[in-house]
Amino acid sequence: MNPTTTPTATGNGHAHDHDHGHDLERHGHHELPFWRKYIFSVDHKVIGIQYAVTALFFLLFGFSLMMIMRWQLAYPGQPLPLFGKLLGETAMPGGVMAPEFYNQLGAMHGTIMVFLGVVPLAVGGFGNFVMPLQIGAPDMAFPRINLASYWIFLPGCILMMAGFFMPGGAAQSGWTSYPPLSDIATSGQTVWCLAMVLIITSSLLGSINFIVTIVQMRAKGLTFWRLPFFVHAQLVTSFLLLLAFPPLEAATVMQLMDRLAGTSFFLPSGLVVSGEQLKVAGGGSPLLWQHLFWFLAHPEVYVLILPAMGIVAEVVANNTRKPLWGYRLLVYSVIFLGFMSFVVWAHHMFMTGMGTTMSTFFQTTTMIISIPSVVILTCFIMSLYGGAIRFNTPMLFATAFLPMFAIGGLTGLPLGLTASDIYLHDTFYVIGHFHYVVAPGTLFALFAGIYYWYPKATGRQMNATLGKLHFWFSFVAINFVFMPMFFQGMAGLSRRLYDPTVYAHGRGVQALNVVISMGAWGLGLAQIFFIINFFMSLKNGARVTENPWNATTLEWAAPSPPGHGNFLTEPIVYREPYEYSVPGHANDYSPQFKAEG
Amino acid sequence: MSDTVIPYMVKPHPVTGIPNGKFGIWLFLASEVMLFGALFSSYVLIRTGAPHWPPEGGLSSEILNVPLATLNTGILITSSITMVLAWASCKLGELPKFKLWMGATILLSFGFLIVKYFEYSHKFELGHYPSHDNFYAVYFTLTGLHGVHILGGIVVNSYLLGPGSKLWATDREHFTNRVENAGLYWHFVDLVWIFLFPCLYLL
Amino acid sequence: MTETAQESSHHESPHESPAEFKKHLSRYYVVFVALLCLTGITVGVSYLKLNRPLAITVALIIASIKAGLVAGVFMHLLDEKKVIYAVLLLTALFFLLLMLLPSLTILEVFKST
Amino acid sequence: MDEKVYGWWLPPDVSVHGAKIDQLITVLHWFMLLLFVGWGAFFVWTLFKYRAREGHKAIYAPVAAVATKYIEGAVVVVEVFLLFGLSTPVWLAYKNNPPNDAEAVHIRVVAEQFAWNFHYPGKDKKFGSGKLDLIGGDNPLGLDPEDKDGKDDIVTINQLHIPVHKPVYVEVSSKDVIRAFNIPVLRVKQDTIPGQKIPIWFEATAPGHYEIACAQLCGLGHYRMRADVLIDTPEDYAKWEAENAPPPQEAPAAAAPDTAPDNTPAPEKK
Ligand code: HEA
Ligand code: HEA
Ligand code: CUA
Ligand SMILES: [Cu+2]
Repeated sequence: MNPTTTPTATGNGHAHDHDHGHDLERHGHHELPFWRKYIFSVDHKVIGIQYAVTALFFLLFGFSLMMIMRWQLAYPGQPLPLFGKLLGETAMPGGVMAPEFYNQLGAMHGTIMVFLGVVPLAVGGFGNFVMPLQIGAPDMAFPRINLASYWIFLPGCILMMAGFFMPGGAAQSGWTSYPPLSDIATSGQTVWCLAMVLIITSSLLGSINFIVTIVQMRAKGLTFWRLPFFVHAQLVTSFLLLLAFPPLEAATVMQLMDRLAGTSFFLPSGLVVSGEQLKVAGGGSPLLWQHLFWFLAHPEVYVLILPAMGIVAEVVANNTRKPLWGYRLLVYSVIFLGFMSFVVWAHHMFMTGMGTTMSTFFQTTTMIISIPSVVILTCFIMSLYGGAIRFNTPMLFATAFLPMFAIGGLTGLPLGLTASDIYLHDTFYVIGHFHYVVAPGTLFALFAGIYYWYPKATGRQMNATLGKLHFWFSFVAINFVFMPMFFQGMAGLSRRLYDPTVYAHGRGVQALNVVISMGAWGLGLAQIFFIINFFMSLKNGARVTENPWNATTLEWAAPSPPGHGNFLTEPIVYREPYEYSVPGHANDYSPQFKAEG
Repeated sequence: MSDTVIPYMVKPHPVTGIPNGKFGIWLFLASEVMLFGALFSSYVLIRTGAPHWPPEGGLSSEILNVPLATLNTGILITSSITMVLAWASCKLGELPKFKLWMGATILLSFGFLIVKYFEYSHKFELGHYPSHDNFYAVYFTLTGLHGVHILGGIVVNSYLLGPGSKLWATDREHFTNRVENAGLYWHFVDLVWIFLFPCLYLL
Repeated sequence: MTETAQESSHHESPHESPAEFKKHLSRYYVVFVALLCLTGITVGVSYLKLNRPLAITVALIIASIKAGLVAGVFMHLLDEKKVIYAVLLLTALFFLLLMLLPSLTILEVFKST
Repeated sequence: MDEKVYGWWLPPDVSVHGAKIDQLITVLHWFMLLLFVGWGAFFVWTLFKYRAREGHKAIYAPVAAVATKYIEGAVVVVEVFLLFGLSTPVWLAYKNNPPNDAEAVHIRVVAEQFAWNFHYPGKDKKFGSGKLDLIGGDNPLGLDPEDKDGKDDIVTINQLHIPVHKPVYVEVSSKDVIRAFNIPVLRVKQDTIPGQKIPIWFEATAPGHYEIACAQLCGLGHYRMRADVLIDTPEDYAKWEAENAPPPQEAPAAAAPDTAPDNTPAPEKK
């Protein structure tokens, strides 16, 4: 490759510098007004960045909610210093958190992290930005639908936030919003439902776009078995979103009907709330909601993890300088995983009084679904074996993903077996399980992705020292947050408890709560390295050429940052995605897009 | 808008054999299947769990207005064929005929909504709101959501009849594809009704 | 991208002349009439006041035939490309799961009560 | 209550079926630990051995990893064993073998925001029927005063007495929202679904005073929806039953919560 190519080359070549760090895109012949270029842009890269920035904001926000909650858990009933008074008398009377407010924080943390944070970043952000580049497409198949997708998503987010300002506060029935509790909750729940309808709709538009783009718009020579693993992961993810989200949309509509039109889809007859008979027709089923919710929400957890695995695959292949081990096996595994994720949902409902036939069915499918994960992890570890591993920042995060996901995944097994779930269901063990997969798992993979593709998006490298500080502090802190949760769960501590010291078994593990909270705040501090790095590098990061990591996939054929239309010349694909260290070649990498390799 | 050329916007992809739009609309319909699937599933569940259906006793055909619904079924079926003919006219290169058939489709859709309006208002006069019991809850939710889909169809079809038809002058094939896709959506809405009608009114 | 519809490819048979295409139109009318008849039949049957299980079976069979006609002919599913079949197959499968499993599970709960 | 019994791992188990659950949990965790440590060691060694350094090159050809196939195979085998060998039998026993009516103690549990009502059938072993309209402050279950089956019923709030070494058959339900009836030391957990009565059964193996927790978010008082469970010796249980049985001539208002043994001293037996 030719390192002298100007990093900012575009078709028309007037590569002048914006010094305000907004040079994410170059001008075309006809100058588009600012709002068309950066606000209502149809360019997948701009939309991807919009999604990513929105999502990062919400990750930070959702995390902040949790940092406030962690005070109450560590020091129940003590006034929160500094911020306590700022949050108002209803939420924190006298600076002490009210139980309602605790529940709001919990429900909103879950909702925000999942639907406004990780999915928009992993799919909306990385999917939009990277996927078209990796398949050599000039843009998404339906750029305007892509635009619509973001601009339906954003009002959804804003509406979700508006919940906090409703009388009675935001939704407080958990992110799972189980009726009848959610049906009779305050109006924050209505806002939650409406926001979910918008977010789901946006997500559906996005997934249609992704699938069509991946199937129809691959560059010449880019066959199915030459796609980067990240693209496979996005494809499966899109199918999950496409087919699993609509039932939740239907359920949300029914919950809205229950709340606004007085129907009883989820309300059985004969409810007595605070001594008063509830005046509804009744005859509904509270478990119906759970089925529809988990029909989405189980596939949803794979929506959280699959793009993360995709990112890890890219970063691992690039930094081990050897082909991914078991590439086809990986692809088969994610397809199987995606497929199976539709038939395990009721493992979240073992304790609802399920009969033996159905629970045996669901625990068996749950055990089956853990096998492809084992295979995937094995492939990743075997990919490391025999490599020449470069430990740069993205690689650190990607490497840490593996054992962290392993802990999260392994602790899924006792939950998936009905007998042990009797004891562990709805304890902090569950919280520990899924945070290991979503936080040091997915979140770390997403960090890896940010460090890895940042140069492509901005034309500049992020600072390596700050990156390593960010990694090591986060890595240590996050294990202090989530590891103790398993012990709390084992001791029988229920989740969603405003004051765990009410119970004797809670007092037994209260000391751990202090450790966890310290860990969480430490984790919060560690993010400062990242935030500084993120913004500083926009201006001060070292400029890069189009392929700073010496990578092989197509996104590295486009200029950094790519202009409108992405590629200077239509890319042609000559080989498999991860041809690193091919014997007999001068370079240790043979890009897909180079004929001679 | 931009100089980016999206491949297979109009021409079918050599491998899949279809253009982007058609693939997109089918994926959209797949998600719609799951949306209505969830509602039908809820209906089945609530119904099998109920001691009587409808809970207030009697038969659904006595509670709901079967003749009106039959009329509406006829209207929707007719609108489906006018929609097909509108698309066929495009294929045959006859824009005026397209406008005729498309206009008919839109009129029929309004007809459907008007009949629905009478049905609904009659129920409201009797004081039968969705909250009355789960039968009405299911009835209003399902037909309501279906009605929203009809409205969506009207919007799309009106666009194709009006401003959208300018595309005919520059790119006939593209326009024809759009009509076809709108048609697929419209037939799907018809198809949903084909199940709604017996499930809600007759059984 | 400015060819006319006549010369353009058509998904059923790429180079069909308008005259040939016109011939196919008749089947739309046939389906239309069939749909109307079937509607009449369902409504008619509903006046027979059959017992519930039978009535449900008959009505659902007729509805399925109608849906099949609409999907097969109006939506050209009888003659469609593989990708679309694949997507629909997947959807149909998950649709079935969605229809069956919640009811099965909850009814089992009721039974055990 | 003895705080020392609660540590950082499973609390003591005082139920008959609990040992099987504990066994599964223990075996599983050893298995998980083994996998994790095994893979982890290999992983760390790999990271070290194959770090990029001067003169070291990556190997292009995929290594033939036979061992991984065996490991994956072994994982499958172990999982099948866990599934059908350990988990399913426990669950089936837990769900399918209700104690026979004569010997079991029947109790109904009705949850509400935010308390647990326990309803005992009394001497006649028949539950009095309840009516929705009768539910009120002093009659949380809406027991019908006309019903003679209900005359000797005992109703308590937040205090569950059960005899040791005797099967207990509990039907849980809820008046308003979903909750979960959870007794960690008995390894019992069951969601309470409004509109349904879900049966569970268990047998305690040692007397003692423990806690019932609510394990499903049920509103702002979820955290304090705590109740005591008192596992009594047969004598104590009989005594308690006798003390709390409503006087035969009195109206069933005697079952009202104000006279319920809310603050009877908890018999501390160890
Ligand atoms: C990304 C998200 C994600 C992922 C991937 C998973 C993966 C799995 N989950 Fe988890 N889960 C959640 C997110 C996730 N989960 C969430 C959010 C909840 C709670 C929701 C709520 O109630 O609020 C939940 C809850 C949950 C429950 C319900 C618990 C309860 O409420 O009682 C169950 C039960 O079966 C379960 C099971 C599993 C299983 C079997 C897997 C399997 O797929 C895991 C398979 C993986 C492995 C088996 C690991 C393999 C390891 C190795 C091969 C070792 C290698 C070692 C080294 C590298 C060192 N999960
Ligand atoms: C994707 C999902 C996700 C993620 C990532 C997290 C991350 C975290 N979660 Fe959460 N959590 C949930 C999903 C998630 N959670 C769900 C679904 C629940 C259940 C809710 C319910 O009960 O209903 C829950 C519940 C939950 C509880 C239990 C509450 C209870 O039951 O009472 C706790 C307690 O400690 C907790 C803590 C944390 C912590 C400390 C993190 C940390 O790991 C957070 C780390 C975050 C970051 C490191 C932010 C990084 C971002 C930036 C630094 C932005 C930078 C910005 C720019 C550059 C612009 N979470
Ligand atoms: Cu009651 Cu939680
Ligand atoms: Cu799950």
